Amino acid sequence: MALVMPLREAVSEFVRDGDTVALEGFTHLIPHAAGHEIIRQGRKNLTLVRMTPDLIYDQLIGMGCAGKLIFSWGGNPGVGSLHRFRDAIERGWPQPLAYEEHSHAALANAYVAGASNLPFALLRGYTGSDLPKVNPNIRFIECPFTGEKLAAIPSIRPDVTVIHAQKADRRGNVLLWGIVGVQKEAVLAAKRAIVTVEEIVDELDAPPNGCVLPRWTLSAVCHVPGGAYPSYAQGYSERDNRFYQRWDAVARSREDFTAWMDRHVRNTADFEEFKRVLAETARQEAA
Amino acid sequence: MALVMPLREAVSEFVRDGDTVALEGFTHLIPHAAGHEIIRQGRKNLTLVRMTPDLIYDQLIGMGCAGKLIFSWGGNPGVGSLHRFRDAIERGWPQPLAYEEHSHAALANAYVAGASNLPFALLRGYTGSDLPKVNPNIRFIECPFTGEKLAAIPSIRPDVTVIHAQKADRRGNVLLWGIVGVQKEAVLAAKRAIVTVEEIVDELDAPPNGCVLPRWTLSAVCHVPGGAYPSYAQGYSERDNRFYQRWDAVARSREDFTAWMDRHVRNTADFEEFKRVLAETARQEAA
Amino acid sequence: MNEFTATELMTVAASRLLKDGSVCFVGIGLPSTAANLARLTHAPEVVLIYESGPIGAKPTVLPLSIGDGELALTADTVVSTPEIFRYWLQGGRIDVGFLGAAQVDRFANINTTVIGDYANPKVRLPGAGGAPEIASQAKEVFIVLKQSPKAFVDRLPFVTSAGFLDGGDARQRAGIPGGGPTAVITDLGIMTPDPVTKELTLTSIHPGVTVEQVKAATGWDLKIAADLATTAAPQPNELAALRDLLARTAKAHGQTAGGEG
Amino acid sequence: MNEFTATELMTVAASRLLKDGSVCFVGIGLPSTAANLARLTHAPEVVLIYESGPIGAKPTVLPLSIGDGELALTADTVVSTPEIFRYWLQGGRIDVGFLGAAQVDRFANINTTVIGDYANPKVRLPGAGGAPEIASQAKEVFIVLKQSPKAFVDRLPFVTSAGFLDGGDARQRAGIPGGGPTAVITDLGIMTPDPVTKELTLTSIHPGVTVEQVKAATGWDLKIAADLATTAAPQPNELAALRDLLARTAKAHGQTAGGEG
Repeated sequence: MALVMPLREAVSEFVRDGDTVALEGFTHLIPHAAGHEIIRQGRKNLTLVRMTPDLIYDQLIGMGCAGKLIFSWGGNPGVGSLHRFRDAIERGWPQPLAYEEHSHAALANAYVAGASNLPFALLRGYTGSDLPKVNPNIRFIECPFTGEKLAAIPSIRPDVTVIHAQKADRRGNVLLWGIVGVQKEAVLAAKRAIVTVEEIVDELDAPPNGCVLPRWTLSAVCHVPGGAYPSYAQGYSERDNRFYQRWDAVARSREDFTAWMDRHVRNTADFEEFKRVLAETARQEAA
Repeated sequence: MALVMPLREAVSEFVRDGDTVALEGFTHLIPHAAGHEIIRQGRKNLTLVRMTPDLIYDQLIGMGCAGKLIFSWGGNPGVGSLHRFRDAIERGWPQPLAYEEHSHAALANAYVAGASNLPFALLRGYTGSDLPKVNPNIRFIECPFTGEKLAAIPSIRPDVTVIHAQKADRRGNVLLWGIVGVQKEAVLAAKRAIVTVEEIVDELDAPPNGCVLPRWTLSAVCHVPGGAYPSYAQGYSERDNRFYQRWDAVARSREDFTAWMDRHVRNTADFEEFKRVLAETARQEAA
Repeated sequence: MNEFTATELMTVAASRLLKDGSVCFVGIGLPSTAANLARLTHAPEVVLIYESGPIGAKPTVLPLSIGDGELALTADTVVSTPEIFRYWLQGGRIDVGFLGAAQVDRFANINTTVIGDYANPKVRLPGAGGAPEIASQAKEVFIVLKQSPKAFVDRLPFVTSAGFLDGGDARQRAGIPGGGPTAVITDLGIMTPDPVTKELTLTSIHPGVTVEQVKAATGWDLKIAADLATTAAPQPNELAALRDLLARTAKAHGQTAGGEG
Repeated sequence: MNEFTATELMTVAASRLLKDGSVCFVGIGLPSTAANLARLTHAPEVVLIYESGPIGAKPTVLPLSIGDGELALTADTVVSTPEIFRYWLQGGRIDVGFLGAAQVDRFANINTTVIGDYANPKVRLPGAGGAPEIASQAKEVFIVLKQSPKAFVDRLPFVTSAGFLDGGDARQRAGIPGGGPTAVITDLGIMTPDPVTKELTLTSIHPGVTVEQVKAATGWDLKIAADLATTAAPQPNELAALRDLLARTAKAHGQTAGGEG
């Protein structure tokens, strides 16, 4: 089992057309490089799951990779709308996008339930909200002791979860820290898991009770420094807030979006080349 | 709010007759000193909750503090029976002890449910076991999506939880590490919480994502170095395995037990004096 | 009176409502600005919790996203997102939920989901995020947004997060645990729910604003309190703290504000 | 043949069943000794998980309790006890549950609760601990205990943890996910469930032990496999590793064995 492998091989081997795929990361550690590789390899009809679909999901949706989206907040953080997400929902471009919508609390619990091998998540939730009226996967059950009514949603069990983390050791054990979001749960809820990491080290040096994913819970570990860009990896990089702002203009029209994706993602070989071409674009814009 | 206070005051103020009390700690960080103080102050009719009732519960039960026990494994780890626990259950001494018995998985989930303000815990559990036949608080519900049968038990909501931890800062924020068991959940599930700590420091220096209990979740923080003895605090002390072995002889007869408790706990003022008298006993036995 | 902007006044007015020592679940953007201003002025012991995981965050500059590293680095601890929603919010440990909104109605219900029909949206908004459970489980809720007829609507196309539903005791009857919105703070004034009907009532108007202006910016016939107060103008120390905070933020990020994600 | 004890043989025989690379949920005492012996001999990549929280523990000396510091210090990480039971055991990530027992019956059901009537116990045993869910959720289960008529009983007073219940497909019909016990290892031999009836059958007898001895130590009419094997005697390297481990443990603790708590 060659756990540590190039990202291209990992996506080729472990992400399949029609899969339910969760790329998780809560602002921090969003696996952009892996998302690009899924686009490059032209995956189709994916059910994408993510609490906060952001730029990488805008790209996956706009490039026609997604048939369905399960989410709880879809926007460009601090900037505004996700134009490709909206275009897909409002006008069915490039193809209709089915979607199942939840609250953060519910989706976070649904990942926990998935990691716990439970068929559903139980929460006090959705009281007074219209969401249960439009989502048949929000149901209510009674406590067998008190009779209280509680919300239930199906657990999330991705075919494959993809995350970005700070470190792996040479054997493939992974450590992440800081804002860890739902990544551990998303990995443990999935059948397969790919982790891109900032660096591969001899010793993890995990702090006591640190967030470690043992190698035997993972399908592939890929060394992709900066692979969260324009998101960030605490201790390694800063979030590129300007990229998030620029994305608003790039994604506003179908044509600009497609041209940008062709140039920066489809016609680049990997994340290294993406970063080189992006730097070139920045120099041209500044000129 | 004087959060940092002597243990005697904390027990006096926050542990009341008839309370449901959880003293938690999974081998590591068992709050023995606090348990002794509850005995010294003569609390009665407590409902004691603990996954692994061990020596400190043997002492509380034998001294007549407990009316009921909720537990999942009651023994002297690595040694054998808890004689006072057995005497109470088998022969009703010093008074009958009601008990509600679960599995570890169920009780751990019940603390999680309590911390989550849910009325019950949901788990795949108890299949094929006779425990549901003797415990009416084990029920089964159906998944509203798949129809699967899952176990449910009431959440644990102690009136007061007591734990031992490694460090607090001067404001009362607490850090523990190593084998953290269910302590965080037990504290967050409770109305009130007392934490004894090895040391009080200027800065917690918690590792990223460390197990921290913010001061505003606690009722009292008490400086009791070694307060887990004969259990241990990683980084501060070792478990006294010999004490666990000696306890077997001490607790075997009602008379020896009572004499030992009088000498070492009831007639000592505090944990410091307990340790002094215990050392004296050891010298006498060695002589 | 013109030495501050309407947004500054709104932010200061919102920040003042936050009591020292309270535990506040903070949305990004205006709520985060107001909550941090409170922390830097009258409420140094306020505890700020962000849904991404930081507990007790004390950012020097405002976060642009809900998951900025600054929040993690300055927090007492950082827990997982599931833990935030399970142990801390649902656990009943939040005194104040501090929310923004795209639209509110007269009973302080919130829409952040859609304009138009859900299945055929005219404008698809980002969605619920953490708001439904913050709105239902925090002991009280502050809502901060700019006032306009598009934002203050007679009838919401979609109730994302519950205020007082149809008013009166509808919220209680629906079994919603938290106390609900106690203030809606805008650039024009402060609205609080009527103790009985729970209808939002203008109880404080910002200096220099007329009642007619507020009514014109509201999509229903807004109730005005008989004893309508005038919001105290921002004090020099409040303004200085706010401007310093925003200047530090702009310098650090080259950008202001922020959203979820 | 007498250069090893029956307990040594039992421990070695149990340790051999653990495949390299498997993920093993370890009970304290004999299971922990056998699992660590496996790790120190033929299965260096075995992953040991203890219910107190350590994942990937590699103790140099045996733990006396389920929560020894040595387990935490040598583990890949230490998680909370709820997480162990929720994400790791119930999550379906355990290949082998390695259990001890006070009593077993012919279908490898386990009693650790009570001798006599539950409400009026003759002997109150410690109780379930983690065993009911380990027994039901691990992909397979090994049980290790000394064989005697008191331990191998025709009818359990209480089924704490399920083996094959009444035999045949009873376990499957009860909806229990894991595969159930695949071996009961004692100081006399190894019993494995019949593929169809699931009744424990003596399939390997330890060197120097007679079938009559095993039958006499069993409280029911024990089935004997037609092709009864003889357990291979411990190899010198196995014995040396076991004795070193126990010597290190005794030196460190002044004590052997261990239990939950």
